[in-house]
Order: sequence, then structure tokens, then C-alpha cells
Amino acid sequence: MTETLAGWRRRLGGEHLPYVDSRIYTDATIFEEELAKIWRRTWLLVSHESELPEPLDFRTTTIAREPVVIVRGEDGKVRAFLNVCPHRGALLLRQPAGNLRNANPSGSPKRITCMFHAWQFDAAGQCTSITRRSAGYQERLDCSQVSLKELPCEVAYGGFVWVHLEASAPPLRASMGNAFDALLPHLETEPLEVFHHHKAIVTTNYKFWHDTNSEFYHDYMHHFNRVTSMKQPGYFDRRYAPFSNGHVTISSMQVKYTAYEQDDVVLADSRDLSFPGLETNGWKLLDLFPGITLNLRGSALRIDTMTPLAPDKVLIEFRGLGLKKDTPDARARRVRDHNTIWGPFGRNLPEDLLGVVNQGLGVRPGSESLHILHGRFEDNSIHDEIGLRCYYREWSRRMNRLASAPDEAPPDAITAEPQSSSLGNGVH
Amino acid sequence: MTETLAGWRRRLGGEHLPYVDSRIYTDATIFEEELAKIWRRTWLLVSHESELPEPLDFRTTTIAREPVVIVRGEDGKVRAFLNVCPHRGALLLRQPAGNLRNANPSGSPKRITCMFHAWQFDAAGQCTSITRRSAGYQERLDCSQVSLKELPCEVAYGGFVWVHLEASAPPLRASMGNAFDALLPHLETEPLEVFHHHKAIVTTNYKFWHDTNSEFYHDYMHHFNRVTSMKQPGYFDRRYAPFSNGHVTISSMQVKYTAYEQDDVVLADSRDLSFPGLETNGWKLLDLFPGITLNLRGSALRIDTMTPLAPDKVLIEFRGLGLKKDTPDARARRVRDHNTIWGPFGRNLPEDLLGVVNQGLGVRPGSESLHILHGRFEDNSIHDEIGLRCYYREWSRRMNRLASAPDEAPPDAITAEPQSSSLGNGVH
Amino acid sequence: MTETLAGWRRRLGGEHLPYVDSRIYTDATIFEEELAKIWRRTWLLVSHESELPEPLDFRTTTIAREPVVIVRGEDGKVRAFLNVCPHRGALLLRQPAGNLRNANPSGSPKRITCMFHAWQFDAAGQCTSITRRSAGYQERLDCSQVSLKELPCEVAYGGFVWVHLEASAPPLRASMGNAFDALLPHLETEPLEVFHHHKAIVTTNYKFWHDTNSEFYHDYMHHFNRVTSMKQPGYFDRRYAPFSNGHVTISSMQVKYTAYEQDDVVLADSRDLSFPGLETNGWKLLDLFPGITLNLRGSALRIDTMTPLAPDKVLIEFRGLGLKKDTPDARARRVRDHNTIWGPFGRNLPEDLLGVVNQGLGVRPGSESLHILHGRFEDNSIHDEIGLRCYYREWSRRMNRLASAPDEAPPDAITAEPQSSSLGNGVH
Amino acid sequence: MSSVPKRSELRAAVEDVLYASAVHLDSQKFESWLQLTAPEFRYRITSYSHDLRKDMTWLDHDRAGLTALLAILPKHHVNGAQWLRQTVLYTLDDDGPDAVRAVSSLAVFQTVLDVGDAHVDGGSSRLFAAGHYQDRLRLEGGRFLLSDRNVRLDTRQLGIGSHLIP
Amino acid sequence: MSSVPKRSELRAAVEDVLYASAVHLDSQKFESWLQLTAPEFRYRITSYSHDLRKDMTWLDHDRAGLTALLAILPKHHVNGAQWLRQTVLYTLDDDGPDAVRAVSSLAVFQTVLDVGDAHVDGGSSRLFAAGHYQDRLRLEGGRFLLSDRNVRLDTRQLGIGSHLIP
Amino acid sequence: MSSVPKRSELRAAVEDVLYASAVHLDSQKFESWLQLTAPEFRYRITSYSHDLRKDMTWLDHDRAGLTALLAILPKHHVNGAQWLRQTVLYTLDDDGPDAVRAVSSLAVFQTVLDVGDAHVDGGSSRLFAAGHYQDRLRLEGGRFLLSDRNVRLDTRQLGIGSHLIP
Ligand code: FES
Ligand code: FES
Ligand code: FES
Ligand SMILES: [Fe+3]
Ligand SMILES: [Fe+3]
Ligand SMILES: [Fe+3]
Repeated sequence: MTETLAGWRRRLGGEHLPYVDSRIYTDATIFEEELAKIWRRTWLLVSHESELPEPLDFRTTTIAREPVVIVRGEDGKVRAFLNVCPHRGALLLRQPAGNLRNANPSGSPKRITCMFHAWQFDAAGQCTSITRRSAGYQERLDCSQVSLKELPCEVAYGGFVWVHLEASAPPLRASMGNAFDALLPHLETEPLEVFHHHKAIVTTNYKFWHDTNSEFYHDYMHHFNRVTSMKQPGYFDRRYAPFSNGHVTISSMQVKYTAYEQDDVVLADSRDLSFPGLETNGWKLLDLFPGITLNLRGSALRIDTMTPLAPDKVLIEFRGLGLKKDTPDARARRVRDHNTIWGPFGRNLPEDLLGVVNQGLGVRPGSESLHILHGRFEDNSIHDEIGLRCYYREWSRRMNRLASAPDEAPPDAITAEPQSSSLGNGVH
Repeated sequence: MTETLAGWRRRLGGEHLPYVDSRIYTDATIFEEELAKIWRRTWLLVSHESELPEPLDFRTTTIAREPVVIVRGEDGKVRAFLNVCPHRGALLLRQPAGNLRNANPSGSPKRITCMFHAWQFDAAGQCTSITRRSAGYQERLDCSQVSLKELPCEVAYGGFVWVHLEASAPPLRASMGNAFDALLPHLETEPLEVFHHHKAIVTTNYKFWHDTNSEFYHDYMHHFNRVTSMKQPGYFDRRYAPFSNGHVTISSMQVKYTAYEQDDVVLADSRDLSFPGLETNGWKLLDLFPGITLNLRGSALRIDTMTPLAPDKVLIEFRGLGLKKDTPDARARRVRDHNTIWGPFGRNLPEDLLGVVNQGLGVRPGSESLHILHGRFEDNSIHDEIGLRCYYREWSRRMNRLASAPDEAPPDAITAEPQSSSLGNGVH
Repeated sequence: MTETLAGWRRRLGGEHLPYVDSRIYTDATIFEEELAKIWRRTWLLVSHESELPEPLDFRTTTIAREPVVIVRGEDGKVRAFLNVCPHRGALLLRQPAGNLRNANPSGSPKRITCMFHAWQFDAAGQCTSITRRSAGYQERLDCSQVSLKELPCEVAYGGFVWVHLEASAPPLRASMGNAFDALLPHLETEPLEVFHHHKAIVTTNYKFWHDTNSEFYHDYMHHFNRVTSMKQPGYFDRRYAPFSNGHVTISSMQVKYTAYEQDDVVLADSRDLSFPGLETNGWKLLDLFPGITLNLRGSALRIDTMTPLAPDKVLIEFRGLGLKKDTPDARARRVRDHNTIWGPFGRNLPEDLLGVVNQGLGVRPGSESLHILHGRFEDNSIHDEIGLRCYYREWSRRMNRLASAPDEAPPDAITAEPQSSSLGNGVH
Repeated sequence: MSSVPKRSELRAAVEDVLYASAVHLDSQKFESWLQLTAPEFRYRITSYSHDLRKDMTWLDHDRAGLTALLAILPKHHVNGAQWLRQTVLYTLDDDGPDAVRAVSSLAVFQTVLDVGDAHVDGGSSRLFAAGHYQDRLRLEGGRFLLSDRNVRLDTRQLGIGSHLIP
Repeated sequence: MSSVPKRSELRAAVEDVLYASAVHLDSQKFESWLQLTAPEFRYRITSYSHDLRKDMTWLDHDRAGLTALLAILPKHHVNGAQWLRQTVLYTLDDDGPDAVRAVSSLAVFQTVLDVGDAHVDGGSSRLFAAGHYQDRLRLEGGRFLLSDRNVRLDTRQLGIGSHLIP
Repeated sequence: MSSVPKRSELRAAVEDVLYASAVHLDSQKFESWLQLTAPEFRYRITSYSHDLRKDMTWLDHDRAGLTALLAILPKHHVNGAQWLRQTVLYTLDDDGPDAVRAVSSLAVFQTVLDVGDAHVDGGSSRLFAAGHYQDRLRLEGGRFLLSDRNVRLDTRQLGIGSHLIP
């Protein structure tokens, strides 16, 4: 008890016990820097093509405080634009989703019309009308100068819509490397369809959520997982495979339902419904830097995406996907399986979120630095914290700050562009 | 698409296409400076004499975070005071309006009594009682030393109450110049009376609201205005007349109701009710720097006033006025005409407010600079953005920052005290 | 009226009229400094032993943004710990109070179990289980290294639980000096018991609340106190006794109920119920720096404690205590007496809180400095502001800022460690 | 009120109209809502301004005006929100042989849809306004019709206001 | 409860008292409100403290005490607000031959008036408290009177509290 | 609905079930609540997602599944809160000879308990969700039983969500 509080907070961790400094989760300056250096410079999964099935369908989102709209053109191509009017800066589309066929009250069908002074843009971002243009601008301004700002946008890896805020974006595939290798066969054999979406504004740092999605050590928190999953043969055979760029993946494990059956018949999952190429009750997972998770488990694919709002506030969106060709009965079973664990009233999700809310309360803006341990080495099994170490290695590189000492720059080994497609055990 | 996002945001605008930098709407430092250099040093319209008809009536308000109370003395004179107790700083009067005849629970009639330790002040701001004064202060403090802080206050231009926070205020008439010339005959022939008041806390920068009040180009947003008003003969003959000090005015246009009649009989305005000296269905408008609008249209005078709360938050107050001598029937028609367009459930107001909320979303604190175009030149007609250019010229002068490049000081042409009473076309 | 606003705000006060600068109540930098220099370095009353009557009972709280838990061990000893998990920083116990016998869903009885990964700690703070320790940490980490951070904690002065955030804490008794001398006989003869607790988040600076608790001059605000108490013989005989370290006390006065009886029979207090050694209807009060008040009045002891949240936001907790041995009837009467004045629907408390909310509105973050007068000299009677002057002398010493000019360091007379146990009249 | 003798039957009959009214408005079925109103129906939104110390009228329409107002709604820009009008019939008094006065508590909740930053805030709910319905209902053909409604709002701070009526 | 046989009539009779009670309190007509109460009326505000793990009583008065409390209200400083007590009669059980127990859900909304910064915030509405009325009503002279009320609050975070009773 | 002829009696009978349901859920007496349900009872929580433009089902259970779900609640980590379901029976329509469809407005308030920072925020109340109960009730042995309930939420922004059902 003779130790100072600040001393206690920093006493653990070292060369053999990797850790990060809690200020990376709480400091306002670091948060702004993350938006600038990471979120504005990364390919982000923002939607799925099944959310925009028809020409002129659109979806809106925000990335690092920039309003963004995704539109499927009349040519079927999906494009992304800054959702801001070039005239006086008004937000253009306000609905979360819609179709441009329906004109807004002062607009035309098939157009994005700014509600303010009715400038119009087509689904390809070209300005088609500046109201009273020649009377007001003479030869000083015409439509050709005021297209919407188009943003790099790709549909890939199973129909997901990816956006990058900067024209200088590297190719999406280069950013992903081999990260999707294991999942891809199951995502691209049959067209997918989103059947679930909900969201939560949570008072915690966004990285705490990704941390949770990067280890199964917290299965101790979930009653079912603790008393059933963890006792299954093969549970600890699952291995994280870390990639460069901060991504990690887990290859398949077959979920054993016998254990569940003993425990609770009525809440168990559908046994015989899966994804193409995935063994029945198979399970694969992919965590992408800086905050996307794909979780394919038996009959449902869950996707988590995040929008950081403040050092201690994040919007998390949850999607569930099945196959487009699902029969009504199959779809109903996927929905049920998904919700049983991952719905807002599901078995695991409220607990996972509660866990990170508790981290946000233990580690608050304004509190002193605490060493957060990321030091489990368990042969890359799912209770190893390799996923977190892999993430913060990339974070250090992108931020040019050492995660364990954010006032210092990282050593050369980290700042060098990653060369190999995977990283060995013990990354820190 | 090869352009950077920041580049796109700043690519428009130039010598021939006036613009402002969006940081003037979002930057916290600039906002604090505006409070200090503009709002604390300007005559502001805060009430109307009809809101304080009786001796000892009072109204409270806030200006640049200073609590203010307006009181009509027993001598009939309207005075303004800082609404803060000289003892330990408590707010004195908490009601929005009232009469001092009714003592507060520990006070005396006709007095402003601090609820905390019951120091009392009369309606002229003189301290009339310090509880247990001689026992507690001996000869060290007496009532003569603790009068309320009186603030410059005038009733003028149709009975409006104007307040300035600093004793060094220039004469009100000098600040207004000729701005009121066109409106005054209609405001001062007959005593006016406020019949409507409502308010809205809106998440946008206050200047966006004044911008909207300074152009009719956004009539494209309003269904009625777009399909009827804009098609009336004479609509585009209306002209802005810019003044020094950032004020602008529009002289009368006669509102043509034939167009409305075709569209919708029941929602049309009263035809034969107007203001003294105003032609039937006449319309005049006056925008005062830094955020007051008088809008006289047919049977009703609307007044907008603002209290900036944060870079992205403003309180807007809306008043409607008729004549004090109105018959009940005439008053009912004014109220109805006013509400049809300008009430909280009216035809135009929610849309106007939605427009500026959308600007606040397109242009957020923390987002990068965007060039906001103020470049419509249309012979000073109501679709010209001359009103905005006039405003930001004065803003640049007062702030000693160029609105289009707020880190730079404006050129001498702008910083010079304005000499002429009106400004020509093309101000920027 | 020729004075500037800033000038008026600072014109009062001087050598003979003590005052403080209002920025000490509003400035964000000063607030952070207060947390660091005062709240993190002071013994604070956080609970009472009767709130943890059983072994393994616990109570949670926060001090200067640090989560804290108080636990009664199986050995009966009350200990305090940082309520933060040494693994990845999650908050440990989330309930305001409870007993560790009841395991949390993934924990064991008698243990504090982190909900996240189920690390367990016993009631003495020792780690008893790291889940999958050897598999994940090998020889690099074991339970002995990850005890909870224990904090200095004492049960004293009538069974109250005191906590200090730093191991270097001085002895509690040294911090209190003689402050408790008058109250102690009534607190330690019989075991006490808390029967009331409620709390309020109030938008004001926390020191305004302590100011109010440090003078009775504001009795002018309370109808009953004004028309009855203040007219009682002996009311003004009550004297503040200031101590070093910013504490002040008032010795007993006998409350006279005859006056009350004339006024209102049914709301009067119980006449014949008191505290051990306290004369019937006696009244003693103790204000402890930086924000604790013990108020023993007739049949009930009230305790106020505070948790500053922001310069203009504070959590205040209110407790009421009687004797553990109370008969049901006696307890009911204490509860009733307490609530009549001090409950959330009581006679005085809402007014006291309204007073400080009004101070928070008169003196706002961002407003200019105002001189807040603390200049009543009334022979240390309860209308003297000696209590406030005593407090701000200690505040100046701890902060190394003069309360009347916070940009300046205080003179040596103040910065010297206080020597004497009491301070004379006229402290400022 | 002679024709509906039992208190309970009277309450039930008025509740049926009152709550159907809330349901139709919540689902923006204005045609159905108007069918609950009598030809002489007058609709007002009023509030007492503590700023002016005067009564304020914020909307005042007869049935024809209201019909026109509701018809024009689709032409307006609005920020979509699902409204929930939660109302409880509080008092019921005779007003002549075949009419009653009904006063009902009213809380209007909004679940925001395209709130602008729908990506973040869409789907969250908030209290929009509190007040009362002050209604007059008249018996016609065995059922009650709304003959007069004053939406008496306590709330005067309504944000951007609304084209939709409470 | 033999004297009011039909369930619907019973509900209607109790609702009349319950909702009149809310109306009188909302409009601060305390005299009228007290006339809804029986001579033996007892009024309490209670809540369970999760901090102490004990029941809290925050107000407890008989009719005389309550009358005195209400009479003294004008002597107090308060921040004016219009209250709206929205309550719904939830359960109704016999309590002897001529009395019933009634439990009603309760949400109290406040529209702030002189909130201090009235210029900015006056007129905005918020949820103040949630809980239940736990009432006993007794038949006397053919009508129900409140014989006991426990305002059972869920809400323990009441800001500055209030002299006014929920 | 032939067997309960009078409108007022019908309302009273359904209200008794509806409000008892709210009371039992608020007090987490799941056994008692289940006794208000028929053997064929089906319980769903649904909402329309304006993000996907599709209906969402967030929970869907038959009586056995619901019973199991409620039984497993103590095994879960939750942040304790006292819920108040405030609901008003809005519409009532026959659904065959011995059943009715009932739609009720619903506002769910939460008074937070161990919200994490319970020391600061515990005991404060907030609006959690708004929507409707869409119920089917069936007469059996002279009383109504819930045969189907769709909790139709307007609110989609539910924070961390909940193991407890609205
Ligand atoms: S801001 Fe978009 S058209 Fe004017
Ligand atoms: S603060 Fe006003 S009298 Fe003390
Ligand atoms: S954070 Fe506590 S066990 Fe992991
Ligand atoms: Fe999990
Ligand atoms: Fe407009
Ligand atoms: Fe007091």
C-alpha cells in the first residue's frame, strides 16, 4: 500500500509482458490524430450491396466527421460521394437509406437535390442543375465545376461496400492482403443478403470494442460459452493468424452442439443450416484494422463496424447476413440463430457491450495512465492476446506513436512498411 | 476523383466568386472572439415595450453569457441591468417576465430581492436593503456602493428595447444609420404590440440563420414560394440595399395573391389588413448585423433575434407584432396570417430551420475548411447574395479577420470605418 | 453607468472587504488543479460503517475520477481499493452497494470477480484466480503481482469511512486536528446508523455548496428560519470556530421550539429525541475542507459529501443518521424530523440547492471575473462569513493561488503550514 | 348527457374516439382521422407564453383548413420521425344533452428517423412535448365525433417546430 | 367490494378520482385535491435506496400535515415548472366491503419556467420522475375518496428535489 | 366477440390483463406474467429498420422458449435498472367469437441502478423506448389470456440493448 496510485497504475508490463498505455484510449489529442491518420486514410466497410439492390438506391454514413453517401447508379455501379452541397455546405441526403426515384419536395426524380436552394446532382455526382444559374453566376460558374466530390469506392469480398476518404487510396486488395483468404470461399459462392441491422451509441473508446472482438478470453463472461463452448474438444485448437496491417483471422472450428443440447434445448441454434463451403456449424472470424469484424458462425454472418464519436463515445453497427436465395424458412432460422446470440436482446451482445462500457469507466478521459495488459501468449490460440498485439503494432506504425508510450515514436522495426503477409507469434 | 478531399473543399471561390471559409462557423476560438468583439459591443434588440406595459414589469435575457434584466421603472422609464447580485453573484430574477409588485418569498413588493441573502434593489437599480448591514459590515459597506450595474438601454424604432453591454456604447442611431429609413413610417405611426413569441434551440451556427434571412434564393425550398411567389410579376424586381455596418434592407414589394388563390384557398393570407402606410400586401425586410431581422409582410411584423450558445448551437426567438389598437377580429387575422407561414407549425419556418440544421451537419466543428459560396450577383435582386457579402464585410472589419481566410487580417478597404450609408453592388 | 462591465464586476472588495475572484468557481484549468492538488490529496468521508454491516458488504464511489470500492473483509476490517481490474482496466464492481457472498454470474462467492475475463480477488484485495493463468502467462505473471490497489482507509469519528487516494496520506487525526472535539461525544457514545441517502447532480461549482453550508446568513431565504429561528433568543450567540486546514465548527445551540409551535404545529420536530450527550434540541455543525458537512440537529445527523464532476457540475450526497439501537418508533420520528427539513421534498434543502444553482447562473464558465464578497465580520456569529474566509485561506495554501487573485501566489502567511489549532476572527 | 347513461359506457365511448385519434395521427392516416371529426370541427394549438404573459395561438383551423393543411404535407420537407402520442382520458363532463368535454393528458414522443445525422442518431427516442388535449365531442348517429380540439401545450421550446400537428 | 358490482363501473369510478387528482395537482388546486381525500388520508413518498439497501421514506403526512405543507408552499422559493402527471390505473383490488387498492403507473414531466436561465431553457420539457401511485380508495356517500397514497418512486436522482409533491 | 357484449366491460376486462402484464414485468415476476398467457402464446419484439428498409425481428419465442429465456436471466450479466412500462389500451377489435386484438401505446422508462458509474448516475430516469404492444387476447374460462404479443418498437437506438424484454 506504500506505492503511489500513479505508480501502481504503471507497475505491470514490460518487455516480457506487453501492454499499452491507457492514454491511447482517453486522450483527446490522440483521438483527433487517429481520425486524421487512420480513419481518414483507410478502406472502411460501410454497407453491403444488398442494402442497395436497385438502381438509384442510396445509403448514408459518416466517416471521421465527413458525411458520405453511397449510391447505386442507373448503370448499376455503386459510387460514394461526400454528402455535402458545393454551394453553401448543406448536408444533401438526410435519410439513412432510400431511392432517388422519389424526388424530394423541391427536386426531380433520379436526382440528389439539395433541399436548401435546389441544386441538383445525378446519381453519378454530376451537377445537372444550378437554380437560376445564368442570372446569378453569368459565366463565372457552371455545372461542370460543381460535381459532388466522388470518393474511392469498391464492392468486394462478398458484396460489401468499401469507401476510402482520400483519392490517393491504395488498392483495396493491397490493404487487405491475404486477410480474406480463409473466409472468401464462403462469401463469394452465393450472393449474400443483410437481414439484420441495429446500432448502439456506447460510452467507451472504440478500440476497446475491437479489442473484445480480437480475443475469446472473455468467453469467461458468457454463461453459455463458459459452461459449454470452452469445454468442447477443439475449442483451444483454434488459432489466430495475424497479418500485416493489423488484421487477424481465425480459421474454422466446428461448433459442437451436443453440449448446448444438454443445457438448453429451446435456445439452441439450427443444426443443419450453414454457409456455402462451410462445414455444418463451422466458425471463422476476421478482424480488420482499425475496427471491422466479420464473424461467420454456422448459419449467420455478423458484421461489426464502428464510427468513433469522441474519445469515450462510439457508434457501433451490427449487421446479420444470410444467403440471398434463402427460402423463407431458412431465413427465419438464420434470423433466429443470429438473434439468439447477437441481437440487441440476445445472449451475448449486451454482455460484450457491458464489458467495454466497464473498461470505459475504469479508464476515463482525465484519469492517469494505466498499463493495459496485452500479454497472454498461448500459442496464438483464441485465448492468446496476439490479436491485440497485432493491432497495436499497426496502430503504432500509423500513428508514429508507441502504443505503450504514446509520447515516443516506435522503433524502426514497427515503422517499416509491413512486408510479409503474416506475423509470427508473440508480436508486441 | 484524383483531387484530395481538402483540395475539393477549397477549390471553388476566388476573386470573381466570393466565398467565406467554413471555419468562421465552426471554430471555438473564433466563436469566443465573436462574443467579445461583436456581441458584447453591439446594440441588440432584446424586447418590445408592449412586453413591459406596466410600471415594474420586467423581462430577462442573456447577452454573450451575461444575465440581463429589463425593468420599466415606476417613472415609466425602461432600464437594463446586469441580473447578478453584487453580494455573492447569484442570479437575481429567474422568471422570463413578471412584475415586481409581487414580492418573492423573502422580498418586498416593488423590489428585486436576491433570493439568497435577501439584498434588495429598487426598479432603478439602487440598493434599498442589505440584510443585517451594520452588524456585518459596520462602516465598510453601505447601499450606495452596491447598486446594480446599469446598462445602456433605449426604446426606439417602433418601441423596441435595445441594450448594449458597454457604457462606452455609441449612440443607437449612429449604429443604425439609415437602415430603418424604409421601415420606420410603418413602425412609428401607431403603437405596436407583440402577439406571438416562440423560440428554438437549434444545433447550427447562428450566422447560418442570418445568412438564410439575408437571401430569398432559398425560396426554392418552400413549395408555396417556389410554385407561386417566384412566378409573380415583380418578384425579381425586389432589391437589397446594403448599408454600412453590415445591415441590409429590402424595400416594398406587393405580394400578389392571385397566384395563391389558384393554389389553395383556405391557407391564403388576409387581403385587406396591413400596417400603417404600407400598401396592402406590401413587404419590407431589414437585416441588422450581427443577427436581427425585421420582416414586415402584409398584416404581420416578424422579428428574429438570436443568442449564440456555442459554435454549433443558437437560441432563436421569434416574435409577431400587430397594432396595439387592433380590433379582436383584426388581431385574430394577423395571428392567423403570421402562423400560417411563420408559426412553429407554419408553412415556411420549420423548413428554414431545417435548412440551417443541414448546414450545421455539412459543416461541423472539427471538420476541415470548406469554401462556402456567397457569389451570386443578380443586380442586388432577392436572389443575389449581396446581403451575405455585406454582412461578412462588416464581420471582417469587426473581427479583424478576413471571412474568406480567417487567419489573415482584412485589407484596409474593409478595416476603415464605413463612411457611406450604402454600399454598391458586388460587395465582397 | 460610465463604468465598464468588467470594471463593475471587480469594483468591490479590498483589504477591508475580503472577496474571492469568481474564476476559482468557473475556470477549467483551476478545476483540474483542484482535483490534483486537493481532492486526490485529502481524507474524504465516503461512507458509514452501517452501510457495510456484514462481512463482505461493499460500497462503491468515485474520487477525482478514480473508481473506488470499500469492502468489509471477512475479518470485519473495512478496506478501500481502486475499483479497477489490473488486467485490462475494466471497472470491477458496478453496483452502488452489495455483498460479495452473492457471486456475479461468472464469479465465485466471496470474491470480487471482474466480469470481463473473470479474474478474481478476495475481500482483502488479493488476487485468487487468473483464468487460464499458466497457459497464457507461463511464469511471467502470477496472482501475487496483481493485487488490487489498496488505498488508505480508516473508520473513525463515529463510524464514518474515510479514504485517501495516496499512500503517502498523513494520519487522519492529524488532518482533522481538533475539528471534531465538540461533536465527538455525541457520535461515539452509541453506534450510529444511516437511515437516509439521496443525491443530486447540480449544475453549479461544488465550492458554492460548501459556502452555503458555511454560513447561516442565507437563513433569510428560508421562510421558517427567517420568521422563527432568527427571532429566537440566542440565535446570534452561536459562533463559528475556525480551525487550521480550512475546517470550521459551530458549538451547540438549543433549538427553541416555542416559536415553531406558534407557526405550525404539525411540521414541528420531535421534542424529546436527541443524540447521546446532546441537550434536547441541541445543534452542532462541522464543515470540513474541501467539502464535507456534518450537521447534528436535535434528533438527526445530516452528512453532506460531494463529488465534483466539472467546473459547473457536482454530485452531492445527503445522508441522515440516527442510533443503531433506535426503537422503530424513535427511528420513525428521526426519519420524519430529517425529511421535514432536509429530505428531497423537505422544507429547506430545495431552496438551499436553488440558491447555489442561481450562483452558478450568475457566475458562468466563460464569463468575466466577478468579485464575490466574503466580507461579513460579525464577531464570528453564524451570519459572519468567517467560515468562507477560513476555507479559502486553506484553498489558497493548497492551490498555491490566491483565491482573490488566482493568477498570483499567496503570501507566506498563508502558505506556511498551519500551526495553531484555531484561527482568530477576521481571517481572509 | 342523457343518451349515454352509464359512466363506464361514456368513458369507453369517448376513449374509443380519443385513442383512435392518436393511432390515426401516429400512423399519419389523416383521412381516417378526419372521419373522427364533425363538420364543425375546429382545431387549435395554443400555449401560454410566460415570456409575453399572454395566450398564444400557434395553429387555428376549421375542418376545411385542416384538410388542406394535411393534404399539402407531402409537399413539405420534413425530418422524418415516428411520433407516439401517449394520452390518457382524464376528465369528462357533460356539455349539453348530446355532447361532452374531455381533457386528456398528452406526452408526445418522437423516434427520430432522418434526423440529419441519421447514421448516428436515427432510431433514438425523445420527449417532444407535454400538455393536454382539450376536446369537445358530440354524439351523432350513435357515436361520438370530435367537434373541437385545443392542443394545449405546456412545452414552448419545440426545436425546429413541425409541419405535423400534435 | 360489494356495492359497486360491475368491473367497468368500478374502473370508471376509480379513474374519475385518480385522474381528477392528477389534474388538480398539475394545476396546483390543492383545495380541490384535498377534497378528493378522506379524513384519514395519509400521503407518503417512498423509494428503495440501492445505495443503502433499505427503504427510504421521503415524505409522510396525515391530512392535517399535508394541508399545512401545501398551505406553506407560497412561502417557499421554487423554480416554477408546469408539471404533467401522466398516470394510468393499472390494478384494482378489493380491500374490504367498501374500499379498493389501486396501483397506477406514473411518469412526471416538467416544462421548466423560471429555470434560472429562463431566456434559454424556459419552456422545454423533460422527464422528472417515474414510479407508481399505490392508492387506497374508500366509498363514502356513493363516491370514492383517497384514503391512502404511497407515491412509490423508482427515480432517486431528482436534482434539487422539490417542495411540490408528485 | 359475442360473449362480452358491453364495450365498457370489454375494455375493463382487457385492461385488467394488459395492465397486470405491465405490473408483473416491471416487478420481474415472470411466473405471474406467464400465467396471463395462453398455451399457444407467442412473443416477439420487432421493429422496422430504416437503415435496411426491412422489418427486423429482434426476439421471437413461443411460450416454452420464453419460459426458458426468462429462467436463464439470472445467469446473465446485466446493468440493473427499474423499468416502468407505461401503456394505454388504444384500440380493441374483435378477432373471432372469443378473441380480441388490442393495440396499446407504450413508453418504457428506466431508472438506472448499477449503470457502472452508479455512484453518480444510479437512480436517474430516462426514456428507454417508445412503441406499441400489439396483442391478441383470447377468452378462456371467463377471462382473457394473452395469445400473441408483438412489441413493436419505434426506438431502434437502445444503447447496449437488454436481456430483459419490454
Ligand atoms: S446549399 Fe445546397 S443549393 Fe444552396
Ligand atoms: S448573493 Fe445576493 S444577497 Fe447574497
Ligand atoms: S479486464 Fe478484468 S479480467 Fe480482463
Ligand atoms: Fe463475446
Ligand atoms: Fe424561407
Ligand atoms: Fe439553508
